[in-house]
Amino acid sequence: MNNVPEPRTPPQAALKSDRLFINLGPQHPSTHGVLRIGLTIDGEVIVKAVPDIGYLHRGTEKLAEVRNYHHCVVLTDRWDYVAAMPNNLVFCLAAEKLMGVKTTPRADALRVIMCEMNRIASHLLFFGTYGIDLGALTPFLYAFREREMILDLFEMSCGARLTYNYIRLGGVMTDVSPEWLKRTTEFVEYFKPRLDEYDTLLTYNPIFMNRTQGVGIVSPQEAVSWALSGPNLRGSGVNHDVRKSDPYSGYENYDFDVPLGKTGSCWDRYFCRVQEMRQSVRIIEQAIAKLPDGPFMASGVAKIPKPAPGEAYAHVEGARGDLGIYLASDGGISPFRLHVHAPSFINLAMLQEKLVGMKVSDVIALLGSIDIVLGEVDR
Amino acid sequence: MTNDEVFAKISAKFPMVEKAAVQVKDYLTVRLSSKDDLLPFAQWAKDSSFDMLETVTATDLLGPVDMKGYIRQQNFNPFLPDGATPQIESAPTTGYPYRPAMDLLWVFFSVAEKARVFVRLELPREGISAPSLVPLFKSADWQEREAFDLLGIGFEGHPNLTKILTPDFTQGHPLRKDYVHIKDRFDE
Amino acid sequence: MTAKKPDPEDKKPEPAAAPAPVPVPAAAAPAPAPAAKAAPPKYVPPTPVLNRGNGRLIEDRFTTWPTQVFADRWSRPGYQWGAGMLAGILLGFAVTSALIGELAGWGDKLYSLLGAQGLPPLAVEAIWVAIKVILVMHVILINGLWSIWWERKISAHIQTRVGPTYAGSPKGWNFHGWAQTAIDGIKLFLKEDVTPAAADKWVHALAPAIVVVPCIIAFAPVLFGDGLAAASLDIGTLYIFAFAGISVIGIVMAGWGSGNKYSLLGGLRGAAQMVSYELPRGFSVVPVLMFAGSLDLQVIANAQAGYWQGIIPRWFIFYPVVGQLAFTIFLIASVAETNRTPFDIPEAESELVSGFHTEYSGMKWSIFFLAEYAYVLLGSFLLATFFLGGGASPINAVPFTLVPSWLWMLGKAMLMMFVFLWIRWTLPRFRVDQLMDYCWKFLLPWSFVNIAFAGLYLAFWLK
Amino acid sequence: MAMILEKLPGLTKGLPGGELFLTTSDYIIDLGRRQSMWPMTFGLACCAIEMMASYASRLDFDRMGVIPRASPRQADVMIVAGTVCKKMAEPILEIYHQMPEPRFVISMGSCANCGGPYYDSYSVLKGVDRIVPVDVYIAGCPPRPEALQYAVVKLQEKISKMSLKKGLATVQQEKGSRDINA
Repeated sequence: MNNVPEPRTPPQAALKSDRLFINLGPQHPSTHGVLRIGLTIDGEVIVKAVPDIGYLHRGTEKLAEVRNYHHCVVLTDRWDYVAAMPNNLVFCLAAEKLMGVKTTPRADALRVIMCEMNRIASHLLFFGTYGIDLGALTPFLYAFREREMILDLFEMSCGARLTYNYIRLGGVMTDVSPEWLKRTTEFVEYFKPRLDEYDTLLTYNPIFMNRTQGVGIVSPQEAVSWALSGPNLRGSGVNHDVRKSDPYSGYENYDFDVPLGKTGSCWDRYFCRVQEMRQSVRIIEQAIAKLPDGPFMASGVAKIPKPAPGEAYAHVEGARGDLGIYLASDGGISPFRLHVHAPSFINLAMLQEKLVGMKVSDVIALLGSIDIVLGEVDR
Repeated sequence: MTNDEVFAKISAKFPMVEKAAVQVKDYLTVRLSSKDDLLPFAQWAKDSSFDMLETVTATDLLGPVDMKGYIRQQNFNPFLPDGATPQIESAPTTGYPYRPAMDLLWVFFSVAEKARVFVRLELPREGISAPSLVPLFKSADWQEREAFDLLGIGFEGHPNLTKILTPDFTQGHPLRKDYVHIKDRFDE
Repeated sequence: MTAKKPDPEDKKPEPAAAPAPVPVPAAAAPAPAPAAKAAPPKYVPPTPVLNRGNGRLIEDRFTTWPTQVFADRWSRPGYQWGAGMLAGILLGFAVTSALIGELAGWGDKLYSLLGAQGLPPLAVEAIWVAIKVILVMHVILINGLWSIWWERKISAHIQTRVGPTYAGSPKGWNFHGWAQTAIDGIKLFLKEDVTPAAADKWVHALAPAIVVVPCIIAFAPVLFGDGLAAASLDIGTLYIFAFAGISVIGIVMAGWGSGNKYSLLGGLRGAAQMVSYELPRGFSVVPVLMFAGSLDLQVIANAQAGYWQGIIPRWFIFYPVVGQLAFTIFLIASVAETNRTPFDIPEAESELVSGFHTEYSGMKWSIFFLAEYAYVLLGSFLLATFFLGGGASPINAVPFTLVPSWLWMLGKAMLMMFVFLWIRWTLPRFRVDQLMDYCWKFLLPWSFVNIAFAGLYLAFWLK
Repeated sequence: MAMILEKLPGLTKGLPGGELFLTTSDYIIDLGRRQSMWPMTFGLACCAIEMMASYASRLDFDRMGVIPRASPRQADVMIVAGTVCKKMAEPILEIYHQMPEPRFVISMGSCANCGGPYYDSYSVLKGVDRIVPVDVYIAGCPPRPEALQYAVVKLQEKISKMSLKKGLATVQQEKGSRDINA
């Protein structure tokens, strides 16, 4: 009995492995602003992801309670600063509903043109930065070349490049000149072949397709459960576009398609945006062709509006999705409550679940394809 | 589906749910009688094609907002005449029923039917809490955290009800009407 | 379209139209030679723009594109000096690389000359080696000045920009920003050198040296022209691959020693990538070695002499299928070895901030940069030697065959370097697993197949 | 290197041609710092988009030798582009301390200058100069990209006034950053 040697225990944990916690942000080249994601990684694979937002929380909803309705339009510009026109528009639509103001046909058409141009500008920025995220630096420069032209047009119409404050309560700030319309038509003609260029440069690039196809797949059921909107929802194949389902500003008069994705991968979301630019171009062409004459501002908007107590909700298809505003009035000069249904905020929420099991490189691919703007996430 | 059709469906299932007195313009607004109705209603909504929870938020009905919640300084603009007040101050309006309560709002949307229903529930401000919809709708997660952070509404059953937008050192819930800003190390 | 700003590149006068290199003051009458050609368009100041707000004149220098103001820039002495400086850098690059070889040819003479002074043979040897080492190091340093500037200009022109323009400017010596790299160097030299608190001090400090030293050593047998190499080694190819492979240790050290998680990830990725891509890189050259029958770079270059039908050069790249396949695999693997896009996952800016050199500042960081470009140069010279016939002329006709071999070599290497830069600024980045798949499942099998093809060629065609 | 530079004025004090040496050194040092300013890729809010526009094709910051660096260790200038919220203040201070000397700060836009439209917000820092010393302020909401480039030109002018005798630091740098935990 004593001669039997004790069984030798095998060397345990010869290779000790540990998990690594890395902070992606708040200052990181590809978080598109000041988002922070706490990633726990095992090798290159993510086991836990905790997004941390609020680094750009400016308290706009509270500030709106001591601004009058015209002042609030200024605040709206700075939520989604990449596409500020839809922000202006949605606030004005909500406030007009409260006040019972009816806009003129010309103002509606101008709003549509501006919003669609801003959608193109925003998607161009997405196109460029998504290229940078995936390592291709050149598309960014090409995208900005065209974006600058759109910004020039905005500058010509309202004087600002980024925060326009162009769409006002009851209409728009000022009418556009015939010269502006001519130049916009020229731009549209210039822009159409550029989209094919982008496709050859990035969309059908094999490396790019490898990086994005089959990555970050969101099923239609998940997309609805996360309440995604905009290209993120349509990339999963769910046909929902506010411009079609709940038309505003005369969108029902224009003929356009809603591009849908097939698999819900990053590439589908990207492709939806690229296709949306083509549709926006179509809308702009139609709107310019049948731009009605008449006043650009409805009469009867007070300098300091005091809408009767009530509640209104308006939503538009912004560049990032279904941008809605819930506005309550107590009869005073300021909104009693302003709530923003911010698509970026809601789209971003899926990150914590979708990131698990992905590779570190895919974090960037997924985050870029959601196309967030932190100003809208944090408000 | 028109608003009336939706309401007919709702009232067939939930007779105690009634149309709200103040309707959100152009949309169907219903008011729950108590917070026990919320979970059955949400379950029904999910099963009957209202499968997207768009919004979770609330309105504080206490009164006009307290100016102590803002960091206002004296206006140093030398071009303004003495005593000019370019900044708007909050003021109560006569006739609006201010009351110590919060009006919670859920918005359900049917992707298939393109119909939208606004669900309201008024609860007293003290120790306010409502059932969480996270088990049913994933989108409720961050929105309920936001409502907790900014309005101080507790959501029972939420897996991770923590601050989301404001920094750790911010005390209080800024969107409450009686929020008073306590100076932190970044305000001199 | 919109308010048109003149594209500076369209309006640029041809460099050939430059006046004589003698500095001519701007205001002086044009020299006789340019007078015969069409006079350069005179700069006409734009019509003054008034500020609508206050009625004052808006200065035209804020409303015009800078190059428009300097439309007659070639007549400015500073511009000529700047162009001269840039040409100097390029010439120095060429001459240094040529001198290495010339000295190799003069070795016997110098040897006997030094020996005649009564020096012991060991000292003669030491002096001789020191001269060559200094020359090789100059290749790398001048390459840094040249290729970084070149990359910035090429990337700018690919991206519809103009790139560095003002560097060297206070006296107007700003020929296309020729001094940009030098000025960056001055700044980096004077920057604070940060060693993070969490870093392993010695590993952190040694890593740049371990990256750059093997690179310099690997340049010893590199062929700069016909018979022009600092050291003519029988096993030159193997020697270069062996030493170039050491740099990966430096990258892992940089990643580990920085005490930063991004650096660690970058260093590990770099190690995996570079070790993997060594294999297809090595195996893709095997057909070349089989055809040439030697590892000596000079023998490989000589094996490509001559022309088929007197027209097509017998370069290995023109060997049907095998040559092109080997060239492509070697090019791709070389790009991967230098950690450049699309294979820049170790320093992937959008994922890992700056990868393994995230925590490096100042001079240490610039040494990493220097090494990267030195490897690009090494890859270019190897490509030119292995596949593009070394110093041989591509056209079998008199004016071309008389051009010195080192000039052909340099031209081919620069062409290859342009390909490197071109790839970098066009393609997106691979993912880590795709990168590995690409190496092990695509490049490596095909390089094996290529060796088999080469064997068939040797058996049936080349005999 | 910085230590050697600090000692230079003392070393060359009595030497013949010492003044000339110092001026020449100043010129070369300032040339390096002036024409090779690498900012952090560091965007906060709206102004970041205009900052990106100034790197892009039309306005091409690379002409001035300004190329963005992702790592603070390799950066010289921090462009604070956008609203600085209180939650973001500490990371900004950390990034500032991670940058090697000499470092400069450009405050871009009204928000970073003084709070801008959020002057009475509970969560916005009223000016980034409360935590880090700022060299150049740019007004605007957001400023145009041209304004940012003009700010870089102004910073270049400021740098060209730095000299070894004065210790190679701008007034703002001597002021240092604020200890927010104090």
